[in-house]
Amino acid sequence: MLKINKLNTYYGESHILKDVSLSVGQGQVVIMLGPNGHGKSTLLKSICGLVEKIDGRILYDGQEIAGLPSEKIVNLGVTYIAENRELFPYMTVKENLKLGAYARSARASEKKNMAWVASLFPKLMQRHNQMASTMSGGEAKMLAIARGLMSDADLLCIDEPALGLQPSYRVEISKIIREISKQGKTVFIVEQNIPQLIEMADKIYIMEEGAISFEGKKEDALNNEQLREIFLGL
Amino acid sequence: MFLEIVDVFISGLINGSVYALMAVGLTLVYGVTKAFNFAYGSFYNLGGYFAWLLLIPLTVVGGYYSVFFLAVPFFFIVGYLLEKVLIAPLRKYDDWEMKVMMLTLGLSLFMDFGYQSVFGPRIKSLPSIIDGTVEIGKVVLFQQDIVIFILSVSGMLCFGWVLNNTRTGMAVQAVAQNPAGAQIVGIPKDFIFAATFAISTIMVGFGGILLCQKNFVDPMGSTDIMIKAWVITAFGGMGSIRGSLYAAFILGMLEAFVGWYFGMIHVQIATLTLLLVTLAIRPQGLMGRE
Amino acid sequence: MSLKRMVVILVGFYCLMGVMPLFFGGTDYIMNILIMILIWAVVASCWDVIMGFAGIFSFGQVAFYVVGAYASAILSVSLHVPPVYAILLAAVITGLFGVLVGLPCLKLAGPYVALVTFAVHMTLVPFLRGPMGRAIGSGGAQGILTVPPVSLFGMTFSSEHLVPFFYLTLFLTIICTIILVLVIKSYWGTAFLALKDSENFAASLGISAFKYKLMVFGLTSFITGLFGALYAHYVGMLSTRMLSMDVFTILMIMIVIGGIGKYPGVVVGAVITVTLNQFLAPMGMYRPLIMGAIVVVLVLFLRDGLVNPIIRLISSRQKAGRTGEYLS
Amino acid sequence: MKKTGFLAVVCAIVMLSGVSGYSADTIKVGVPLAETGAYAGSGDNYWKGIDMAINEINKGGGLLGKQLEVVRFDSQEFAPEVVMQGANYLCGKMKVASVHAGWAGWGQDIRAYGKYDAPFFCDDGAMPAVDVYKSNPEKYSNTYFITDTGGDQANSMFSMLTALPYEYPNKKIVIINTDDAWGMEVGDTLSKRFKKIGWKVAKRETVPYGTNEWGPILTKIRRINPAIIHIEIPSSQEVITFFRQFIKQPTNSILSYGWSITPLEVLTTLGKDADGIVGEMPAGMPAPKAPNSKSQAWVDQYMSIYKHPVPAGSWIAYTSVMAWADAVKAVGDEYDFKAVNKHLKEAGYEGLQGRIKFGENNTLHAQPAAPIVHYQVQDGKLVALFTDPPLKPYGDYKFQVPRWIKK
Amino acid sequence: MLKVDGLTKKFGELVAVNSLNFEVKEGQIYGIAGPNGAGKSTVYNLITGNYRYEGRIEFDGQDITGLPPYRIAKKGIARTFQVPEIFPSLNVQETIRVGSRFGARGGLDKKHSDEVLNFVGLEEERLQHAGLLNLLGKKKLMVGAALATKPKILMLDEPMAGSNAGEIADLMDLIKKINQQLGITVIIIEHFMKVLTELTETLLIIESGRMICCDRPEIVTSDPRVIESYLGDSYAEDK
Repeated sequence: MLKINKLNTYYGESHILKDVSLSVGQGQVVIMLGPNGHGKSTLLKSICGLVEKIDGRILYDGQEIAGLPSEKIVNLGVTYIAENRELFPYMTVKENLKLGAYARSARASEKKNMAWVASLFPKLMQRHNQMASTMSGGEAKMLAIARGLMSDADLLCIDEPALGLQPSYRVEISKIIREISKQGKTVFIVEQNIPQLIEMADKIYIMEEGAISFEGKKEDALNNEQLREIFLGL
Repeated sequence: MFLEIVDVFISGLINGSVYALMAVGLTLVYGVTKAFNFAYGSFYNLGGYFAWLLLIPLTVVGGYYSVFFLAVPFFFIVGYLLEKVLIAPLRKYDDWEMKVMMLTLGLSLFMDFGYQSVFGPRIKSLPSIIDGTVEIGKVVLFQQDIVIFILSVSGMLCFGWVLNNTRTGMAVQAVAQNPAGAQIVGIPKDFIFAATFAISTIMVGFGGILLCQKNFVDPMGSTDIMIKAWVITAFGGMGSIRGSLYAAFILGMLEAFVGWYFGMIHVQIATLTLLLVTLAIRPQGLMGRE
Repeated sequence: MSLKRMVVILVGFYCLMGVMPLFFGGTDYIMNILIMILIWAVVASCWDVIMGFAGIFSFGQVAFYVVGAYASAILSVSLHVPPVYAILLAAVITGLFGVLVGLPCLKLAGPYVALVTFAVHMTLVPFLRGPMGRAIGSGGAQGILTVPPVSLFGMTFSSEHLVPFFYLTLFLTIICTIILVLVIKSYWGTAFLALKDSENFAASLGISAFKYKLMVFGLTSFITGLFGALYAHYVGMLSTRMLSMDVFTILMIMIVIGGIGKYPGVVVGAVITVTLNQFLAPMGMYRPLIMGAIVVVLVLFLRDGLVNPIIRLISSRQKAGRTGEYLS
Repeated sequence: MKKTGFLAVVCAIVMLSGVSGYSADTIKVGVPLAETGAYAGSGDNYWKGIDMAINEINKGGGLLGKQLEVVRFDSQEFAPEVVMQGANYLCGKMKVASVHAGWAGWGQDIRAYGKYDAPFFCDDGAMPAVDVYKSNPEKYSNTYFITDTGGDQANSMFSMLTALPYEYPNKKIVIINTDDAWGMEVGDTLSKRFKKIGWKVAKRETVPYGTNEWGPILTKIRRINPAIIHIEIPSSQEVITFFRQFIKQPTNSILSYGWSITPLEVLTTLGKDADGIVGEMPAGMPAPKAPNSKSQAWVDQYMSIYKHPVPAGSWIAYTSVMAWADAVKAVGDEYDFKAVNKHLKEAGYEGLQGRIKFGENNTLHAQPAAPIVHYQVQDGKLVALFTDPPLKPYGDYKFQVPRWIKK
Repeated sequence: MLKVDGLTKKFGELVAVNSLNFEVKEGQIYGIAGPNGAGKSTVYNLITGNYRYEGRIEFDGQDITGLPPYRIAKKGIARTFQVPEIFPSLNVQETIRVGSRFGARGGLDKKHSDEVLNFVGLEEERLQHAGLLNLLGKKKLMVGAALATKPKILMLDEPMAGSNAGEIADLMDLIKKINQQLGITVIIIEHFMKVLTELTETLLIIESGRMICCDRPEIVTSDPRVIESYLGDSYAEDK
């Protein structure tokens, strides 16, 4: 589904990602762990065409997407769900969702997806006329995920879905991600330490200082004392 | 006395519609791209010269119909290129807003004196779209003013409708509110930037054609237009279309009534004082967001 | 730029300027240009300090200049204050005016400051031309035509006696330059840089954004007003045409050529711009055309202005690593 | 970097000094005019007259056997600094033998060019400029005002308006003038004169340039219904828009445009619509038939070159170049400024309409050889009704009551 | 030392901090924890005067309610930021000196600045551009500049975020040193429970701007309310 080969990314003068290679299989849930500020978000942004200077290969469904503009990548079925949500603050929930289906590839299935999203986030739909800027952190995060789903993407790149949320929301988000995965979508999550999410991972990567320092099954990670302590927050 | 006030009120309405026409493009561009276009007045004049060139030396068939028809692609291309060639490359600097102001200031100088060297320093007049007056009771109106009023108000309403009810309009708003978010959902941000410039250039070009046929094509008039548009935009709230519509009519009325009651010489200072006070109290303007 | 290099450049520049009258003392045309270079160099430097160092997008520089000029002219014409005192008073008035304009700007973010200050600029035109201006002695649209020359120690400094006036200007220029360099290179300058980089962090270390921003408004408008006043007594006549976009743009070109925040690049920018403007003047309408094109090209292609790449080229042997001369 | 600064300064000096190619076989004539900006239109009018004169002299073998060479300078919108630069450039650097400016500001120009001795012809036409001259007549003795002052022109307008063969329905006048020295001067003089003979100045409005929306003022005018509306705005746009908005609901008023009738665009834009408006031109050329065949030949020549009627300033700018050339010829040395000035002042010049002489304050006061001409627009053309002084009807041309006045 | 009384902050309808009371004693290391968005950083911003608020804050016996940030800094309260804020156009030494020049006692103290530089372990990078430091370096620089102001109290905002085990140990040593050697009171916001339990004497847990509990760390971490609201089920299971 997604194959990355020797990806390097730069912000101005600083070299963020260093020779990152990884792969995400169809229908899998892959989680990348690692401390903040070590390039996890940059990796997702690079995949989704939101970083200007990248070097390396990113293959999605066998097609090279490195360097494509973000709108093309969205059209191919890859969506980024941002850590800081990036909602449209002066639009209602419904308008935000509608714009989630802006990509040409998503327009046909807009109605279907809207219904799906409504069933996943019943609370959100109760307040579909509320301005995004007036929502609390947890609700906004839900909306961001819901908006991402509207794009009809097959690969969802979710950046810190549960960061800073109360446990009740974390549980809910874990459930939703499980639901998404059941629908056959591929999910690539970047996280710090959410046990509930790690539970469902098919594969775990750990990134430190812009490079992959661990790749393996969740059992391996859980059995590794050092990793447990530092990254899994256990 | 009552009749007089009605007269002044109508004068204010007409002023307001003219100002709305002047300012809406500037507001739009600022709202979406956060680029302040100091060369705005020069594009207004470009509209005037465009119409003059087609109507007088080229005597195009179809008169104003052809002018308006041809203006759409012409100004779209001009505005699009302007953004792509001059503004977009600046975005990579962190003080790009400043640089845009500087660049467009230089551009306006270049364009204004470009007109002078090509068309000469004298003003040019355009044939009027429509002549004659309409009498409603004792009030006499120019048909020309009515046309401008209707076109400008309906243009604004129509534009507002497009912005709020079409997919593209929503995309434009999305970019205005959160460019990064827009990119995430697959809105081609750079294209929207350029397209917004193009649309605003079409609007200012139309404004130029309409107002220059009422008044004149004045090669030096662009600074005045820029300042007027600027005052309205800042007063109404940078980037708020509705705000500038209100501001245009408030200022139009203010001008008419101050001019009538206190004398024309006080108009400019009254307008600018109002602006300064507004900015000091509410820097984001009437309807602007922080 | 290191203090040493800055001083070397400025000393070199002023020495060169200082000997100019030996060659051109008799040519009014060139003396006038040299005087205007000095005046504009300081005014543009002030703009560079407020915009480039303090990071405040003030568009009010020409307004401060004009306020200084008019204040001094009105004081000396209507109230018969001797020009020397009028100039100083005008500078103080402009300084206060700057603080007044600065106050609402402190709360505002980048482009809004430009809006407010430019609104002040625009308001000055109808104010000075209109009845209110006439009431305080601005002479309305006609302006003030009889600003008396400066007399000091029995000598008259005016456009009739260019060489003495040149040295008076040079003297004031050097003093103001020293003040500006001290400001840039002292803890003031560091505070500006810190505030520009991160206002939060700066405040958490005890730097008052309010105080320093207000001070920079006050100081730059004081100096600008001083030179505005000097200019008024130099040309002997004033009109609101000084507020035209042309003057504004020319001042801006100096900064664009010199590079924003690259002091003393702006001084060289002033030399080039004033000269170029003079050189192009006989070309009539092609002058502003060319000036406009220059701005577009420079902003588009030269991020640091014209001067700094040249400096870098010349001193390419030295690696551009700054040493810790601040606060030392 | 020291080198850079040095290089910049050296470049500057080379640039500055390089351009003055000094050649002795031509006589340089300085022409500082507004080529850009708001006054570029009037600058163009003067330039056409000056250019015509210079071409004529050069075709006729030049002056003292040398060709005239024009050095132009764009005085933009007469910012003091620019005016001074112009003087320094033309007189100081290019060492021109005379300076022919048109409208060049409100006195700045007198001070700037007074520093030098080359004859300086200007058309400031406003009292502040004359006041500068009066402050030091010795120093400014090289200055020549080629038209009368605004006050005297206004006096002439007053005489004409009261002499019109027309019975005013009431004694109310509305005066609208610009906020500059010229407009204020004319407005003040007119309102003083009219008040003196018992008229009421029902409204006196000072407007800034760029006023194109006249609704509020016209509303008041309609209520007043004055016998005369006088407009004094030396810029074409404002007066054209005023007329267009006035005519849609006119009052029974004589429209007196004063000098505002002269900008070229007023008639080319309004055409026959403007029929009935009256106005004046100082140091003008009566039309449509010139007073003598010599003048008529000149007018024909002008029209064949520029394809439009003679606007204000062209003829007198032409004449001042000729007057200067005449003085130089008489003196025999273009750089003997003292003698040239003396000749100009004492002998005057035999112009197309007679011998002109500079009078008090070096001003070319209205005189039979350079009269103030009062026109009315008839059939889309300026038709001279009176010349002044002395105020007398011109030719067989008759005043027509404007069509909008209802009996 | 620092006494917070009835601290309340509303952003529009959102109540970010809700009548919070706590007191930090001199010489303590005081911990604040809670889920993201609980209002921890807002509490810092209120104490340092970045926003207006309701309630009262007392420092060293003085009422500092409503003072602007720079005045509070001069009183002797220094802080760091969660996302490193530094001055990219200054170098390390200059940054530290800015702290010294504008800080609590006023006037540049070069000797002290150099000591601070050594203390945080940046003496080798003293002439390096602050923008080119790595994350750890930037954090140390922030701490250094804060120390250069000669504070009485140092407020650290998630100092460990984004650090690996070695770096965390490093930073913990530094914090201990600051507290013990320099005698500076420290408040620390942190997610890593381990860090808090090891360092702090008192631990305050807040959620949605409200205090849940405030006591010695070992007591706090066994409080069922805390486990439920903040640490989550897995923590309890693990225990």
